[in-house]
Order: sequence, then C-alpha cells, then structure tokens
Amino acid sequence: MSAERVDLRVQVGPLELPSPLLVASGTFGFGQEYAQYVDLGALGGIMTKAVTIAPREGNPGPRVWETSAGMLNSIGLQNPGLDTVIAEKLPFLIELGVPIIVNIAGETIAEYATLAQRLGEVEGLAALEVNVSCPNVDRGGMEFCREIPVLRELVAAVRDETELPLIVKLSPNVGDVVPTAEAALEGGAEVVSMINTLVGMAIDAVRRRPRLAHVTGGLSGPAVKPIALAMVWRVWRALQCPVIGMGGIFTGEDAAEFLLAGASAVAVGTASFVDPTSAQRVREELVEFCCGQGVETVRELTGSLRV
Amino acid sequence: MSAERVDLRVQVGPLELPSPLLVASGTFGFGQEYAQYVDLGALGGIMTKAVTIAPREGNPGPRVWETSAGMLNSIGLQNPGLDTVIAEKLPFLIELGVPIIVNIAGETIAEYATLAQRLGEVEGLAALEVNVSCPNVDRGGMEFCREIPVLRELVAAVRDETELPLIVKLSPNVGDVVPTAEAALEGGAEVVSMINTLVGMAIDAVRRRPRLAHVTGGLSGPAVKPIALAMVWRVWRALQCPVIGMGGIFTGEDAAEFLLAGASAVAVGTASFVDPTSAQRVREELVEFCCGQGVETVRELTGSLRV
Amino acid sequence: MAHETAEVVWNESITQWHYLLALKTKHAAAAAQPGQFIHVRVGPTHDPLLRRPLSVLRTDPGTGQLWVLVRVVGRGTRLLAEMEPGARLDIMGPLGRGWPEPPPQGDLILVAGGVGVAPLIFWAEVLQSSYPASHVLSIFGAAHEGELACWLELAARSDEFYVATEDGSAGEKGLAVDLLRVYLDQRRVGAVYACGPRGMLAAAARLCARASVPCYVAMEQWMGCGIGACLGCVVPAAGGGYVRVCTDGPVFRADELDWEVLVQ
Amino acid sequence: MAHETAEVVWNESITQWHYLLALKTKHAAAAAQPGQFIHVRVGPTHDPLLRRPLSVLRTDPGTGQLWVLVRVVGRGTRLLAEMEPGARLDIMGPLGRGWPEPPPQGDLILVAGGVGVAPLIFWAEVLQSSYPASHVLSIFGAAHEGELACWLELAARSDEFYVATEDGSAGEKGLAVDLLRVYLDQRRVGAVYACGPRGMLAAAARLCARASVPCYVAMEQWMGCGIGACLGCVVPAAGGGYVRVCTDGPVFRADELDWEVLVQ
Ligand SMILES: Cc1cc2nc3c(=O)[nH]c(=O)nc-3n(C[C@H](O)[C@H](O)[C@H](O)COP(=O)(O)OP(=O)(O)OC[C@H]3O[C@@H](n4cnc5c(N)ncnc54)[C@H](O)[C@@H]3O)c2cc1C
Ligand SMILES: Cc1cc2nc3c(=O)[nH]c(=O)nc-3n(C[C@H](O)[C@H](O)[C@H](O)COP(=O)(O)OP(=O)(O)OC[C@H]3O[C@@H](n4cnc5c(N)ncnc54)[C@H](O)[C@@H]3O)c2cc1C
Ligand SMILES: Cc1cc2nc3c(=O)[nH]c(=O)nc-3n(C[C@H](O)[C@H](O)[C@H](O)COP(=O)(O)O)c2cc1C
Ligand SMILES: Cc1cc2nc3c(=O)[nH]c(=O)nc-3n(C[C@H](O)[C@H](O)[C@H](O)COP(=O)(O)O)c2cc1C
Ligand code: FES
Ligand code: FES
Repeated sequence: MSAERVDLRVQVGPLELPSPLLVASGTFGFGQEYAQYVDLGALGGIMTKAVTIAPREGNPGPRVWETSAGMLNSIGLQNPGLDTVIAEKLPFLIELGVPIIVNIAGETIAEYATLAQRLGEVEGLAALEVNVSCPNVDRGGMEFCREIPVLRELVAAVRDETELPLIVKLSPNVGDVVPTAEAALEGGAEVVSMINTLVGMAIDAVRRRPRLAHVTGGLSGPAVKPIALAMVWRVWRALQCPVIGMGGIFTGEDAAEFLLAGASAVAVGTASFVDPTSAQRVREELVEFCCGQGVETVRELTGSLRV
Repeated sequence: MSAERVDLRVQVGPLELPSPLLVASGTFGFGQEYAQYVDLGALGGIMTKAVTIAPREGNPGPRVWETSAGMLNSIGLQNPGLDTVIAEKLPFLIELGVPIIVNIAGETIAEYATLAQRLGEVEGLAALEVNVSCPNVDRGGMEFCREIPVLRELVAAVRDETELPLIVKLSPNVGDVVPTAEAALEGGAEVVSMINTLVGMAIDAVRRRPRLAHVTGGLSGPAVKPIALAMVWRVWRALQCPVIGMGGIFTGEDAAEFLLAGASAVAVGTASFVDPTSAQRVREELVEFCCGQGVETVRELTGSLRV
Repeated sequence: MAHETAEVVWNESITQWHYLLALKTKHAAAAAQPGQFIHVRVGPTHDPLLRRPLSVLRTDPGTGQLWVLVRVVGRGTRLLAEMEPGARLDIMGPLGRGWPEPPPQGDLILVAGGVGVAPLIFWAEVLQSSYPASHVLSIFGAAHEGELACWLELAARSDEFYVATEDGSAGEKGLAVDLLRVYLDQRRVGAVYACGPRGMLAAAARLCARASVPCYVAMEQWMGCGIGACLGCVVPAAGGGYVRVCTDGPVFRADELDWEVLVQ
Repeated sequence: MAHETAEVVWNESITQWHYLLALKTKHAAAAAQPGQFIHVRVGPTHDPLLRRPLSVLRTDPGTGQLWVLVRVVGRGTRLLAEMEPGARLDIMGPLGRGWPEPPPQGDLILVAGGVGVAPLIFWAEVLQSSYPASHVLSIFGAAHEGELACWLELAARSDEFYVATEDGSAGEKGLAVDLLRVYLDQRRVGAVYACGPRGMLAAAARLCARASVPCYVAMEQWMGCGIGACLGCVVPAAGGGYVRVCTDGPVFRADELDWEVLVQ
C-alpha cells in the first residue's frame, strides 16, 4: 500500500534496496528475535550482529547502561562464530528474501580477509559490512579507523576476497571522518555506513565504580543523532558517495533528516529496544512524511538539504 | 555552613580554588546576568565567555537548537573584544573575589600571544583558559587541536607572554584526546579543561534546511556527559595531570562522577540555562553527596574510581 | 528573584491547538509588564531540555495569577497543554523588555498575528486602564478562523477591532497588514505595535517606515538562557551586528532591526 | 504479539517506596507465567530512554489484569509510581523463562529478598492452585520491616511463612538465608526458588548445592531489548561464556551460573 504511494526503492552504490529503512548491526540480533514485532519481509535490509571467525564470549556484564537520551553498550562482539552463523543463522535470514548484510569484525587484516572469503561463498547475501569501528574490543575495532593507510589496506584485502558489495562501517571517534571514508572507498568499498557508537562512560558515584564492567562502552541513541547527522553531511559534501546513515533514528522524520544530509539509506538501531516495532513504524512514518511533502520517490531526498 | 561540613578547597595545578564548582565559558556570560540567581561569591571560579582581540559579531541566528537531552549552539565567539572586556567586564568580575579565568580565542598564534600578554597585565585574574576547541568558527578554533605540533607551539607562545596559570580547553572532536592534552602540557600549560562541544547538526526536514544558520553547531548538555567522562578518565589515566571536567553536569552526583574520573574541578555549563541556580545547587548537592558518603575533603574524590 | 515555582490554577483548551493556562505565582504576576515573557521548564527530565518562552497574556497582581496562551506546535507545548490544575511549573520571569510608553497623540494600532495576540492583549488592557485617553485600534490576522484564539479578549480591550483571515473564514479576507495599510492611510496614527509571524512584522515595519509612524515589534527566536548570557537568541541589528531577543527585546523598535536579513 | 498498550487500573502506595500497580492488558495477563516479566516504557520522551523490566506479581486472566510491585530506586520507577489510574503504559511481555515445573516430592521453599517477592507471590499462587499437594514454605527477608512489601500476599499463598529482617524489626533478626539453612536441614526439600539481591541468591545457591537440593534463582541485569537480541543482559554461565537474563532467564537453575564471578 505504502509502496504504491511513495517509491521507496533506493540504489546504494551497487546495492538495490526495496526500501531505505534497514536495521543496524548488533541491535537486531540475527533477525529472529524481532520476527513477532516487525514484518521482516518489508525491511530494506538487515545488518547482522558482528561475526568473527571464532566464537566470542564478549565482555562481562553489566554491558548496557542508560544515559540521558542514550545508552552505553559494551557487548564486545559476542557471537557464535563464522561456522555457526553460516550454518544456523544465515539460512533463516536469506529465506526472508530481503537484502542481508553481514557485519564482519576481526583483529587482523587476515581475519577480515578470511571472513570475506568464506562469506563470499554463501549464496544469497546482499553485501558485507566491514566493521572497523567497534569501540568495545581491545584489539582491532575502531583502531583501524585511526590509521588511514591500514584502513585502506584492510578494505583492499577484503575486496580481493569477494565480489560482494562492501560497506565500511566508520567510527565517529576520529578527528575527521572524511579521510576514513575516502580510505574505505580507495580500498575498494562502494558504500560507507556511519556512525558506529561513540566512546562513553558512566560512573556509579556511590560505589565509585564504572557502571559497565568493561569501564567504557559505546554511546548510541537520540543523544548522538546531531553528531551522526553532522558526520553524514560532511562525508556527503566532501565525497558524494553512497552513505548508509544511522545514529539515534527513532522516527520517520529522523530518517528523512539523514537522507537530506546525504544518506542514501538509513538504519534503525537503539530505537528497536525502546519500541520493538520501530523498524516498521519508522518506514511507515517516512512514507507519511513523503506523502505530506509531495515526495514521490524517496531517492530525491538524498543530499537535498538547502544550505 | 556547607564549608564547615566538607572541605571544598581544591588545588588544580597552581590554582587554588575555594570550591571545585566553576561555571563554563560561554554559558555564564561575564557573570552579571546570573547575579540574581546564584551567589557568585560562592563559586569556585568563573570562566568567561571567549574573548578575542577585536570585537566579534558572531554567527547569524538561529544560533541554538534543542536536541534530545542536549543543545546545539553556533554563537561563533560573539564578544565585545579585548579592550571592552578589560574596561567594562573584568572589573565587575574581579571585584567578586572569586577566581576569574578568562577564556581566550584567536585565529592565529600571534593573536593568542597578544591576548595573553594584555590579560597578563590585568590585576586580579586567576588564570587564562586557552580555547583551542571552538567548533563554530571558520578559522582557528578546534583546528588547533587537530595539529599536535601547532597546538604545542601555540601554548608555548602563550606561555611566553604571561605568568598566569594556563588552562588549555581541549576539543572532543579528535581521535584521541590524550596527545592533545600532552601537547598542552608540553607547551607549558598546567591544566587542561575538557570537553568543549562536539560538532553536531540538526535539520528541519519539512523546510529541508539546517536548524542553525551556521549549519553545524556544538553539542552540549546531558547527551554528551558519557563522552566527556570517558575523555576525562582517559587523560587522567594516561597523564595524571590537573583536569577541569565539564560536559552535561547537572547535579552534584554528576560532578562527583567527573571528580572520580580524574577531574580536580568541574564546570557547570548548559545546566545554567535549564536551571539558573545550577552552579549553586550543584555545589550544595555535591556537599550533600560528600556528607552522605563520609567524604571530608572533596580532593579525595579525584581519580578515585575503582576499576 | 525572577525564578519561582508556579502552580497551574487552570488549563482550558480554547481551540484544538490553543490552551489558556492560569498560573499562580508569587512574584511574576506582580512584576510583569506587557510585552514581557516567562521562561518555562516544561518537564522534569532532560528531554525536553531547554525552557520555552511564553508571552504574558495578562496578570492579576492581586491574586498573583498570570495567564499564558499556548499554541501547540511541538513537544514542549504539547506537555504544557497536558498540564493538570495543581501541577507545578518552574518559571523564570518576567523577562525582557516590553512595549514602551505610548505617544501622547494619535491612534494606537495593535497588529496581532495568530498566537502573537498574547502580549497585545496585555498591552491593550494596560493602555485602557493606564492611558484612558488613548484610542486603541486592534487588528487580528490569522490563516483561518480557528487560529483566532482569544480574539474576544483583545476585542474587549480595544476601541476598534478588526479581523482578517487568509481564507476569509472570519472578518476580511486577506492579511492583517492589508488592514494596517488602510488604517495607516485613514488615521492619524501615534504608533503601531505588532506581534506575529516574521513576514507580518517585516511588512508592518515597512508600511510604518513609509508612513513615518513609529513601529514596535515583539520578536521570537530560539532561546538558550533567556537572560542575556548565552547570546543564543540574536536577531540582526539595523547597524550591523546582533541584538538579543531575550534582554534587548523581545520588543524592538522596528528600525533597530535589519529586516532585509530577517526575512531571508 | 507480546507488545501492547496497557491501562493503569489502579496504583496504590503500600509503603513509602513501594507501589502496587494493576494494569489492564489485552494479552499479557492471559499469557504470563510465574517468574516472567514485562518490559515497560516509563515515559513518552527520550529521557528515560530504555524500558524497565518488572516481574509479574500475579494476573487475573479473566479480567486481563496484571499486577506489578514497584520499588522506587531511580527515575524510571519514580515515574511509574506517579502514574494515575487511566494512564496508558506501553508494555512488552510476558517475557523470559519462568519457574520450572515443581518436583513431585518434598517441601518447596520460596526465598524472597525485598522486592524480589513479586515473582514468588505469583509462583506460590500457582503452586497452591495447580499443585494442591505441594507444601510451600516461604521465607521473606529484608533489611527492615519497611521493605517487606506485600508480605501478606506471600503469606496467604504459603503453607508456612517466615520472616527475617537484618535489624530484627520483624520476624527473626538475620538474613533470609539463615532461615533457609535451618529448613534445608530440618525438612525434606524438593526445590528452592529464590529471588532477591545477588548476595542472597549466591548464598542460597551455595546452601542448596551443599544439601543437593535443586535451586532456582530469578536474576536481574540491566537490559537493552528484553527479547534476546542485544546481548546486553548477560550473566556468567557455569561452563564459561554468558547467558541472557531476558530470554535464557530470568529464572536459572543455580548451577547454570558462575557464582564466583557473579559475586565479585
Ligand atoms: C519571547 C517569546 C514569546 C513567545 N510567546 C509565546 C506565546 O505566548 N504562546 C505561544 O504559544 N508561543 C510563544 N512563543 C513561541 C514558543 O516559545 C514556541 O512555540 C515553543 O518554544 C515551541 O516549543 P515546542 O517544544 O512545542 O516546539 P518544538 O519545535 O518541539 O521545539 C524545539 C525547539 O525549538 C524551540 N522553539 C520552537 N519554536 C520556537 C519559537 N517560536 N520561539 C522560540 N523557541 C522556539 C524550542 O525552545 C526548542 O528548543 C514565544 C516565543 C518567544 C521567543
Ligand atoms: C527480570 C527483572 C525483573 C524485575 N522485577 C522487578 C519488580 O518486580 N519490581 C521492581 O521494583 N523492580 C524489579 N526489577 C528491577 C527494576 O527493573 C529496576 O529497579 C528498574 O529498572 C530501575 O529503574 P530506575 O529508572 O528507577 O533506576 P535507575 O537506577 O535510575 O535506572 C538507570 C538504569 O538502570 C537500569 N536498572 C537499574 N536497576 C536495574 C535492575 N535492578 N535491573 C535491570 N535494570 C536496572 C535501568 O533500566 C536504567 O537503564 C526487575 C529487574 C529485572 C531484570
Ligand atoms: C547493543 C548494541 C550492539 C551493537 N553491536 C554492533 C556490532 O556488532 N557491529 C556494528 O558495526 N555496530 C554495532 N552497534 C552499533 C549500531 O549498529 C549503530 O551503529 C549505533 O548504535 C548507532 O545507531 P543508533 O543510535 O540508532 O543505535 C551496536 C549498537 C548497540 C546499541
Ligand atoms: C551557548 C554556549 C556557548 C559556549 N561558548 C564557549 C566559549 O566561548 N568558549 C569555550 O571555551 N567554550 C564555550 N562553550 C562550551 C562550554 O564551555 C562547555 O565546554 C560545553 O558546553 C560542555 O559543557 P556543558 O555540557 O555543561 O554545557 C559554550 C557552550 C555553550 C552551550
Ligand atoms: S537566550 Fe541566552 S542570550 Fe538570549
Ligand atoms: S536485554 Fe537484550 S539480550 Fe537481553
């Protein structure tokens, strides 16, 4: 119905998505948990929880803490490992018929390459999202975004191993996000996604203890939306490249703001925790917004901010 | 009364402050506006609005916009200029008998040096806060925090011109705040203050316009508190240097959290807009907190987080 | 001390979007002058964070009551609209510079656009009581009938009262400034006082400048502190630079402002 | 669909810090099992942001009513305490894994610490109605008398009922687990079900392990999603690694967990 009123299809680099509304890595598990709350088949795409080669236990708890209009998490890439993901998680997702984007994380360039090579062989994936921005691991993670040449090399190594479209997930914990986006594109990625979480911390003053066992965590939610929007806008202005925008998107109008700032698609993250139907609701609200504004195809919003 | 129950005096590098509760630059004008809401004489110190050599008009409006648990501002260093500040603003402040810290901003190293030299001659100032982190100006501002050698040189040039204690106000818009703090100390500053605002943006989706005339602005308020705390903690762990912490402090417990993370003193910023009595209330709440925890001197909180 | 906890005495929905709130205050009602505003904290949490400025619609210094008219436009005003009698409201005020002393001669024209009527109701009341010789001609303009909240309050305090709506659903079809143009021509006008959308104020300023009639406008701008400290609420000044709406205004002489920049 | 808008039917303050809320639900009451929880959105704005988990205290599937006991500890629970009848509450649930089928033989000991009493009241009620042959011995411990909210609800549904307070203001002076130790010695115990502070659960687990009695604990941990997707709510598992409180629990067999790490 909504598809009749507004053309939601978007082209994000080589990726053709039925709608610009994706769900962000790590906030939607491997999809199954939200099946009873959201029509998974109507999603623009699902970005999986980060996958590593070996299973990872993740960090000790407490792993989440609420802050003002935001939350901290220090999950630490807990996941059952590549083999189990391929055997047990991806079949369900691929069966859905929506674009499935697997988020991959490693400690070394070789690990990223292996992940890309193995996942490149899985039938039916839409793209890989190269997570070089996790703030919650001791090795790898966002450190890769702080060394431009290493980042370029990493993406190139992944590029060598697979024909799948590559999305590089950028860290906001950098002085300037543009060179990292550039390095990702130079390395052979077609799309950048941003932002991952910002390094943050909360303290229990009475017990004189950090609230998270990992001490610091990643900040997400409405609190970071202005930061995310500014970064999307900077990258769009500088590079005009395909961007998947995220960071505090809770409403259709939030999604529209990211598109206007230059994103070709967006992802809903923390919002799903607050309202499990968010991914679907935001999509419907975006359709309403477009109808109200006389926007016939959502593609015309991208980068159309007037400054 | 409160002073009898808890010893609030703190030593921040060479600075002796009667209380660890200061007010942050740009959020308290030149003090006069808040005189009817707060006992200015009970403040630990007043950090003035940024002063430049020539008067500055600042950026066009709208200059502020509310975000979730935060606000964006793009004031752009509007101020009446050094001469007027010295002639008309500082006498009132110095008369108060509390530590007065003048926040200085320039476009070139020479301008910072001149500001330091001229203010060094003013009788009765407690310190200078070298603002190398304003996100709302086209030249100067936070760019200085992105070039470590330039930052070191800048601070050294200021150091050469004055004997006043130097506080360098650091930008959170960097990949790692520690090298900037180090550069400030190497340049001859005794104290770092952090954080200034984070680059952010808000969009009016209906009008397809940025909410701020300057397009981007600086994000402050409770939304950024987790980020600020993490940065204070990082600097304290790495350098154990005197830090004045700020970013979303709204309550006495917030203040205690910054002290525990490593700050020797803290500043209240955006909170003053929401509750004009904040600077005084936070101080009273901190005293209550200390009493409740059996803390006799606030100094013992600094860096005493248990990890 | 311009900071206190007021109590909502009543809260009446007067159109689908407009709410009239009466607050019981200790100080604000007694001190408020027409054109001034109060700066209201709309909730106890960090979202919404900042205060919302609202013009004083009228006061009863005797009982300490102070009225505000709220047009629901976003989250903050929605929360205000939902306040129940008995609710406590953290307010600062009265703040800002109100309407200046009226000139001794000539008709006084009040031009209200939509919710901009509030500070003009207060002004009309004070003109009536403190300047009984004055002749107050009020013009109330809005997009349509439903936006003419509190028109009776303004009409009752004016010697003459005219209405313009863009869709013609009440009064003349057209803009308030269309009527202003007529009366600036027809009358000997002492001063014009306007509050409403920026385009309306600009037009009023232009018409008055042409007719050499002093024009005063009450401006709006997003605010941080509300008391002149943050420099957040500026509008461009005629001579270059900026003035603060919260303390230099909200009422300005129209020729203090740079209208070319303002209507960009 | 485990997501609905419930209505607050009543909200009773039962001590200074405890509130008993009855919610009218469409689905949750009919589906809830003892030990499960609902995940509640406490306000409409972004602050507070996340939902709050609350155990189901009991339900009336007939009327669709579902009760929760709220101990005010922070902003979210404060907002819940202030809810007026008629207020609408966005809830997810019932969620999680509740108490398992009781063993056919032996006394069943319920150990409640403070507000941990809620899921045990529901459990005692179901044991009474669905397992009439069972013998339920309940122990309720708290720091002092004022923390024994809803003790009568538990007592009324138990065959035996004992109280321990740390300051001796009610019942035995001491801890709930001190009484547990006594009854583990004296009785033939089929299983122990405990909910309360982590230290209490650890002690219960230890005592039961020593006595070779199956022990079930309802755990708490800060939560993100509440449905197993975010991996935020983990506690350490006995064999290494982590389990999720929201979906693997909140009720665990005590020997599924790593108590050494848990009480660090
Ligand atoms: C001096 C002055 C007097 C005013 N008097 C009245 C009055 O009597 N009645 C009335 O209904 N409205 C009045 N307004 C406008 C009113 O303040 C805004 O409509 C209100 O702040 C919007 O808040 P919101 O949360 O509902 O809207 P949102 O759009 O959700 O608010 C988002 C942000 O915009 C700001 N904002 C939005 N609109 C305005 C605005 N027009 N002016 C200033 N800030 C704004 C808010 O403070 C907030 O930061 C006045 C404004 C000013 C400056
Ligand atoms: C499965 C489960 C069942 C529960 N049942 C009940 C019950 O029946 N009655 C009751 O009063 N309390 C219960 N709790 C605890 C209750 O969820 C917390 O007390 C509440 O979330 C605190 O919120 P606050 O905003 O008042 O506190 P704040 O300290 O202000 O909350 C800040 C943050 O801490 C989180 N948080 C704080 N305490 C807890 C906690 N103990 N568990 C999980 N998250 C927490 C909040 O979600 C929030 O993110 C239960 C917790 C769990 C996990
Ligand atoms: C609990 C949690 C887990 C996350 N895990 C991952 C992850 O595994 N890989 C990744 O690239 N991003 C991860 N993220 C980041 C999100 O995908 C997203 O970039 C970020 O949360 C900002 O969006 P939001 O504010 O809408 O949540 C995680 C975020 C949260 C809150
Ligand atoms: C309106 C406004 C103006 C500011 N102006 C300055 C300034 O002139 N110089 C400066 O160093 N920091 C300035 N800041 C930054 C604050 O001093 C402070 O570092 C920041 O707001 C974080 O603290 P908060 O979250 O408590 O506000 C300004 C902040 C705001 C909100
Ligand atoms: S609102 Fe701060 S100066 Fe006007
Ligand atoms: S709360 Fe998200 S997995 Fe348990």
